[in-house]
Amino acid sequence: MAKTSLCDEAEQNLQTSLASFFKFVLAMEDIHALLAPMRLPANERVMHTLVTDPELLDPIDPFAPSFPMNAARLVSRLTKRPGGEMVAVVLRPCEIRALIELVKLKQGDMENIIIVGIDCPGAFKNTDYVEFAGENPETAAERFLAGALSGETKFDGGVEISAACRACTHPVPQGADLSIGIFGLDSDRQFLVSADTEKGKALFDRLGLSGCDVPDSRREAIDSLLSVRREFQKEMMDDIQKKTNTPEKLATYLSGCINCYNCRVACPVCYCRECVFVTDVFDHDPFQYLRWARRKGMIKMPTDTVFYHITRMAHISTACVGCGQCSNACPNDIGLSELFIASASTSQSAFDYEAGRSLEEDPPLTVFREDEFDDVVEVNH
Amino acid sequence: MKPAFEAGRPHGASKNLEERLEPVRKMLLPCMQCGTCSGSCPNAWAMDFSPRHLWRLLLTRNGEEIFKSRTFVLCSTCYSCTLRCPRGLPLTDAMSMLKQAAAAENVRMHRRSVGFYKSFMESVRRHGRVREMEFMTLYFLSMKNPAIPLRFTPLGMRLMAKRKVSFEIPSRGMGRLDAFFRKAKAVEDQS
Amino acid sequence: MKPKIGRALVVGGGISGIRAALDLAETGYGVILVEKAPHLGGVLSQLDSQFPTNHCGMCKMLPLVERDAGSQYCLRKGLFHENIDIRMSTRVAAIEGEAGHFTIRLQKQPGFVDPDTCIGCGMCADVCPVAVADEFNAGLSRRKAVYLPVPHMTPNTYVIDSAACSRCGECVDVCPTGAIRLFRQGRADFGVLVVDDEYTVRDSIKEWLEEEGFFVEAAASGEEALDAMEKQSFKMMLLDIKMPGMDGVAVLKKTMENYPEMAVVMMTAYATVETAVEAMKTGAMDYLMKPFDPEDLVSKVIDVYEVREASMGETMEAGAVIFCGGTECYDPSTGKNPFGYKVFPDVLTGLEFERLISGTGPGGGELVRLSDGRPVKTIAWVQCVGSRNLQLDKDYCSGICCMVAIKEAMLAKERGHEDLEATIFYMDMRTFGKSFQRFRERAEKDFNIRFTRGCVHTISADDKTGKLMVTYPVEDSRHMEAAFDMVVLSTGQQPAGGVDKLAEMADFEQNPWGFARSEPFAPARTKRDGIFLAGSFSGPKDIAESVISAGSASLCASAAIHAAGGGMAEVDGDLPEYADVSLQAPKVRIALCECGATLPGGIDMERIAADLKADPAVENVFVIPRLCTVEGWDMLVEKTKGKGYNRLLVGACTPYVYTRRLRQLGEKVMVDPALMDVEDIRSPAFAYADAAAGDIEQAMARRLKSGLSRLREVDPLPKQSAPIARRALVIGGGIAGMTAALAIADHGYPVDLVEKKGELGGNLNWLTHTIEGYDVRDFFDNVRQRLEKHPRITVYVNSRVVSSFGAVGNFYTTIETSDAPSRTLHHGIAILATGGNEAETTAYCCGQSDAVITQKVLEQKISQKQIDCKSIDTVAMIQCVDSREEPRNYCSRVCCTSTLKHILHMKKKNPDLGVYVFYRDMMSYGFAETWYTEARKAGAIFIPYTVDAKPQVFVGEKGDPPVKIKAYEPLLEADVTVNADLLVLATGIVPALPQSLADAFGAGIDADGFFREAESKWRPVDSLKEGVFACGIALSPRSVTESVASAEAAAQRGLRILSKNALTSARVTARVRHSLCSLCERCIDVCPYGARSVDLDMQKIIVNAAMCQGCGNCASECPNSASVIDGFFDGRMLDMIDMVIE
Amino acid sequence: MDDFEPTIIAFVCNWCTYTAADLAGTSRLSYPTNVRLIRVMCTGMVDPKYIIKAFLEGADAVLVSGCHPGDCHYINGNYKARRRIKLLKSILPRYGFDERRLKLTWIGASDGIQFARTIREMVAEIKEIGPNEAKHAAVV
Repeated sequence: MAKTSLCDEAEQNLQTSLASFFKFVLAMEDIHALLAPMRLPANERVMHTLVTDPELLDPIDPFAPSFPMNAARLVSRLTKRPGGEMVAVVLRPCEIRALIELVKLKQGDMENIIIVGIDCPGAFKNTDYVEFAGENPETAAERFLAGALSGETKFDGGVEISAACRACTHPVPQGADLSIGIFGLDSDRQFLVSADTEKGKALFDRLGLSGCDVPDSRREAIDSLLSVRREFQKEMMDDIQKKTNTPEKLATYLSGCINCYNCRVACPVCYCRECVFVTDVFDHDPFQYLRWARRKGMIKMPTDTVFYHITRMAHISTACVGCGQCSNACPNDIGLSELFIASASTSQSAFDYEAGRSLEEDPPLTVFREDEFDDVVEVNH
Repeated sequence: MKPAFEAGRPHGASKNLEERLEPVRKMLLPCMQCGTCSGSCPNAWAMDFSPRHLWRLLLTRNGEEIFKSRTFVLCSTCYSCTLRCPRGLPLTDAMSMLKQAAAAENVRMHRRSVGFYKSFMESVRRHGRVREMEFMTLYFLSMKNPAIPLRFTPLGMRLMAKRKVSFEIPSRGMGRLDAFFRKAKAVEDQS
Repeated sequence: MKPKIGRALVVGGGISGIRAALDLAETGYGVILVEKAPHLGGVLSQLDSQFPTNHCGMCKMLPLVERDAGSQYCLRKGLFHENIDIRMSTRVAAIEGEAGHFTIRLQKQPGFVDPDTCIGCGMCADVCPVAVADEFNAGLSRRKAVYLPVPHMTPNTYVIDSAACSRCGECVDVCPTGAIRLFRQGRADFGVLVVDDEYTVRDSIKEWLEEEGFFVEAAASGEEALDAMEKQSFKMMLLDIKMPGMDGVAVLKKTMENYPEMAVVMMTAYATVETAVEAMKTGAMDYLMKPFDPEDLVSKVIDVYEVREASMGETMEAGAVIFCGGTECYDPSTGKNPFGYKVFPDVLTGLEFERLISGTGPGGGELVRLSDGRPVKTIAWVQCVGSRNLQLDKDYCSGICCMVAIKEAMLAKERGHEDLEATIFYMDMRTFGKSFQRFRERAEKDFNIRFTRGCVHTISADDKTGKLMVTYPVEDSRHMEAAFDMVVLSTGQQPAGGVDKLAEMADFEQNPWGFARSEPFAPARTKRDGIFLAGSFSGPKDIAESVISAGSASLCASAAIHAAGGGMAEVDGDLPEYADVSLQAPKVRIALCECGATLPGGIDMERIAADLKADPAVENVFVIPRLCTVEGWDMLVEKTKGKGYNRLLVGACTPYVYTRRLRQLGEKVMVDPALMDVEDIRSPAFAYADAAAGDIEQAMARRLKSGLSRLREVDPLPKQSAPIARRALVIGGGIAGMTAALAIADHGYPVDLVEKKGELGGNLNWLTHTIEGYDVRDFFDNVRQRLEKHPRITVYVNSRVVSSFGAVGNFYTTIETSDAPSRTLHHGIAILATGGNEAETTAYCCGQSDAVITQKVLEQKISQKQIDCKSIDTVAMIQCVDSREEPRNYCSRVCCTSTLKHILHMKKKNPDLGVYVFYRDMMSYGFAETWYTEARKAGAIFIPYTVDAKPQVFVGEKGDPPVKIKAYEPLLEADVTVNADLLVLATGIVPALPQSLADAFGAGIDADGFFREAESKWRPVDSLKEGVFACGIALSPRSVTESVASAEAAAQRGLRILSKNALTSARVTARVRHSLCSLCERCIDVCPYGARSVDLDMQKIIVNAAMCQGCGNCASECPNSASVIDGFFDGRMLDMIDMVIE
Repeated sequence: MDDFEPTIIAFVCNWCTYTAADLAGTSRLSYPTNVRLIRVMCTGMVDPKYIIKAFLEGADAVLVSGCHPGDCHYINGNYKARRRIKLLKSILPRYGFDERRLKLTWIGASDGIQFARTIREMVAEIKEIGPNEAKHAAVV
């Protein structure tokens, strides 16, 4: 049973009470640092920041609709090799799920972190966030939550929650030690802290939080959000299916690709130190390009773009958490997250696997059973 | 179900019969109960125990049961079982030995068959071949039961009509087999 | 390559022969592998499927370390190893000398087709007018007199069946490469002089013999004959006796004076027979009486010719000889043939059945009735045909037929008609090997195969339905008749034909069953030192046991050669140093073989050459008319001598042939053979025989281009090699451990032997004698003394392994000895010989009464004379106690034999003792069957029971018999009660291999606690982790002798490694490109050999190059090609895909 | 298109299917020229990249064929290959690469007939489906 506590301080708003909560957390003797989204001093960008001094936590802003990168990659850096100290990390649900995938791939470790997950109403694309934050980044979260929690997806200035977020069916953190909930509460000042793991419960107790039941309104709010998102997800997938259901259409869809590989740099589960597509494997000789051009009459340059994206699907679609960072990173606005989310849904269901669901489930391609998947084998007797 | 045997205390037949069974048992020890004998026996359908069952009784020292059975009497000495036994056992010989044991010890149940055999041989001894009428007469006499000849009358009539049974007394073979019978007697007496 | 320190001869190229040859070759010996058939593989070349996978897997026998020395392709295609010299169609004619120094004469069968020139095109078979039954398909199909002995060999060359060949010569005319010489060179050199005064006689003889290819001269008189002999040399003379002038006898005398080697056959009329006989005293070899049949005369000449040829056979030396002659199948058409084999077409032998369902079989694998071609829906197997049969003088069990039948029934179920019903008729289902019992149950439960206990005695045909009627007894004495579409006879094994002759020639003995006799407790040894036995030559064996016995025999052979000082050194010279071309741009020279004129018309090699030249990496392309000829090869050498290129691609036929030759070529022209490759451009011409020339050309070009793309990327990397600790650790001091330790130490390598108890010996401490009557204690004393005196063996008693790390070549194992500090041993290999014990039980009132004891207790009581057999009346025994049912669902293999041993012992002491054995299936496999018969003859009564109706046991109160057993007797159809003085339980064996120990060495343990072999048939003593082996009971339940065999086999597997200074990687091996690696360790997860590990300090993935087998699973799992397989680099593979699509 | 001759890329394992293909050749079982064999040591060596590459270069079908379950020379490479094929079959059809164009079979060393038959059947099936669109389109 999870432990839950409602933080509701009448004289404070959400922002300030969160700041005091995290100050309290970082003040704990055995927590040496906190990694959380903060408004940077220039007051413009919200980035994950590694903080050791609790006094500097005032600009903490986890609910800002800014998602510049998937922080699972950052946690990977902090934990990939042994010797780290205990860090509390504040993560969105998709970041936690990506982290779980990375840990399975030995790119990170859970031992020295406490994951503080947050309810995620979504975020804007990077450029949209800058637009939305405008002159008042410190009120961006408040303005955003006011609309988002009541089901709005479009905001002033025509900015819209990113497609990946609108299609996300995991708005509530899973696998966190502590979770901070805002759905179904009075978001101006209330938030719910719950502890789901042994580690989380121990911290919960030491923080001296008092227990409470989860209000019914929360469940209802989450259900309604999920149903809207599922519907959008379906639409999105149908749409992408129509746009890419032949090789030629796929090529058209990806025609803007310039081999910049930003998408794979942004992707939290593309963990390779160097993508195979930039290694000597794809270091073609000039006559090879001409050979291809001759065979098909013409080829798009740079080459290997469709190849790259399908290969990336083969590599990571079973680990894809649908965070949308690929789209966010594309300089030519290719809707990559739509493509990958759709592909991930079929490949993960093929293996009855869900990225980020559990540390106990082995990545599908690292294991096998002797008796399985006879459906893909042609029988010839 | 009644226990078929209790080891150490087998349901043996009389001491004399047991003594006569012993050499048969020894002869058949390698039997592995495969049942080829039963399968190849043309008379098995008429037997109360299959040959395999009979040998099993023999090996498990159930002598009493053996002599209650008609199985060995029905052996027509065709040698199919001997030919086919994968253990190479002289099964037909074993059947004959059982017949002889029953005859020698005058086992009540087999008196009729013994009488049949004896009458047959007696006729052969006298004439060098079987003389059907005499054979029948001898057999009926040995049965000491006047009802029997009557029972066989219709069959006899039919056989006579087909000239399968003859009244003629052939004389050519008279005494010719005496030496043969003397030798057999001598061998029997010896053993 | 390492020096070869001696040579062994292996006779027989079946599985055990191949295994023995490989074992010795891998240890560094030279091996001559002699096979009388024209192909390797023995009977397994005909069997596609083996239990338990019901497929093949033979290739798993190939070398794992130093793989490059051997072939890297399916073993059915053939075998290549640089240390093995294979001689097909060859027999051993004589073995002289002694162990370590044998002189051996080999005799090659005359062959008509030159295998070096034959390209396997098959044009000869097309024109051959003679068709005979094909023995490869067990006679189910027909072949020509010129034929391929097996379809899957590579190179696959035709042979001529000399007996069937009509010598019509059609094939000679049509052979495009002139490979067929029906009248062989040898005969033309064999001059025959025919001397007769009658013209017609000498002329017709001349004609007959010339037809056979002999060189013949005729002389009309003695004088003429002597003249002719002066002018020319003759080997043989056919000499008429009665001639005007000088008569035959005078000519003979003169000839014998001048030409004593001449073979003279006198020709005589009836009147002068006595003279002819007299002439033989003078030196004539034989005489022929006129008038004679031409065939008699010709065959006499051929005989003389072949004897002479044979005497000229090759002579070689070898330090040891291993006979692996195998067995042959009983032919059910001989004798009484009660099953109508060859009378009813649908009655087959097992071998025929396997051919029938094989893809290379007569019907392409269709399971149909041979009588009318209708699908088989019901099929029966009849067990013990030609086995366990006293009438046929085969009082032994062939041991393999039960499992073979189960396998075949499963195959029938899988491949046959969907409604197919399979029934196996058996007497005892002998599932006595590891995992066999579960296999049987799978057959029963998952495959619905019916097992019917009963011996089929009659098979007849129902003319109306075309079905076979099978009659069999059911247990209640009734008989059943069932109809089947097909009946398969599980024919037994019998000694291979000619064992007696071989035994005489090589001076080894035969056992009472006609097989080669092995020595007590030394299954591979014969009475003659240096002559060893492997496989079923010494008694029926399944594949696993054959492989083990081959290991055991090669160990003995190795020891014999070693003891004799290593024998003839065949040290190879230094390896040539090739220039490093890794920094040069690839320049490929291409040689194309035109394959004589055998390619389909219209194919233009020059066109292909022009196409290839378009690639900038191609330096030059030239065409060679026929590479397989001497001239062709010389031309290749000539054309590759020039500089200007750094890689060579050859387009020819089968690439396998060229491995050895390319190495030679490399040395000659100083180009690294690793930078040469052969691409098969011949098979497109076969496969696409119907296609247009242009298409075939394209297909050939594509192959060459893919070869080109491969070669372009090849950079020969220096081989990695790691030094090893040439020391062995053996864990367990029972017979297996002691044997293994001695075997290794005798080869000069130190051995540490660790025993957990205070004394060595294990189960030998309580066993007294074997069923054959051999004294176990004497044997034990002998072994122990030798072991304790051995300078290279260190024994640690009261010790156990605490931990171990490392890999093959370098293990570091810590052992703890009571009352002593722990110590760490550095060793190259480990052998687990932890043995096992008799299982304990509480079943059947065991433990409640002194009258209920286990077999071990009985053996001990007998040896300690605590049982007086004369004072007891009745003993009962129950087999399979807690065995062959879950959770201990395996047969312990030794208990039935122990039971028989005890019966015979006690019956000997007290012939009147009543003995009753309750059993499920008597597992008296092999020659133990004879003891089963003996036990019956001694009067023991065997009563079968089933798991559902086990005997009930009651322990007696005062006054009652000590123990009472109630059971159902199925034949009497009655309950029986046995009142016994003693009840002996066969509780079977449990292993004593602790999980922690297995884990320490990375070895697997199976569900029952036994060592998990790398592969149950082909690698029966290996662990998947290289360098770790197991033997004895740790492996599976086995007898003392079987334990010795497995221990020797395990030692042999270890010696393979210890015999090397360092382990070197193979050409196709995985590497890690560390700068790309993200350390996700997925490659470690997928590596089946445990060859990969992560070094956390160095932050690197480490590949153990000796353990890596180059399967490439790591490479395809690695998302960014950080893990690569040499020779299969991703860039090259992608390029190749590109090339072939073009 | 009557004259459509599909191109089939077959990745065959060195131990089993390659031997079967050889056997089909030496047994002179003719099979269509459409197949292009690429020998790999093990089906477990077939990187998904290879298959994707083949399709993008215009292969009309890809066959991956190796040892039967339990027979893999490398113990279990074929099981891993099966998962990779499963993965690709869940991805490629989304983009118009018909699922039937990718086949995995187990063909043992002595199954020369099966090899020839598999190729024949595959060619016939692909002829029905028609050419891979990527063959001519500038999809790389």
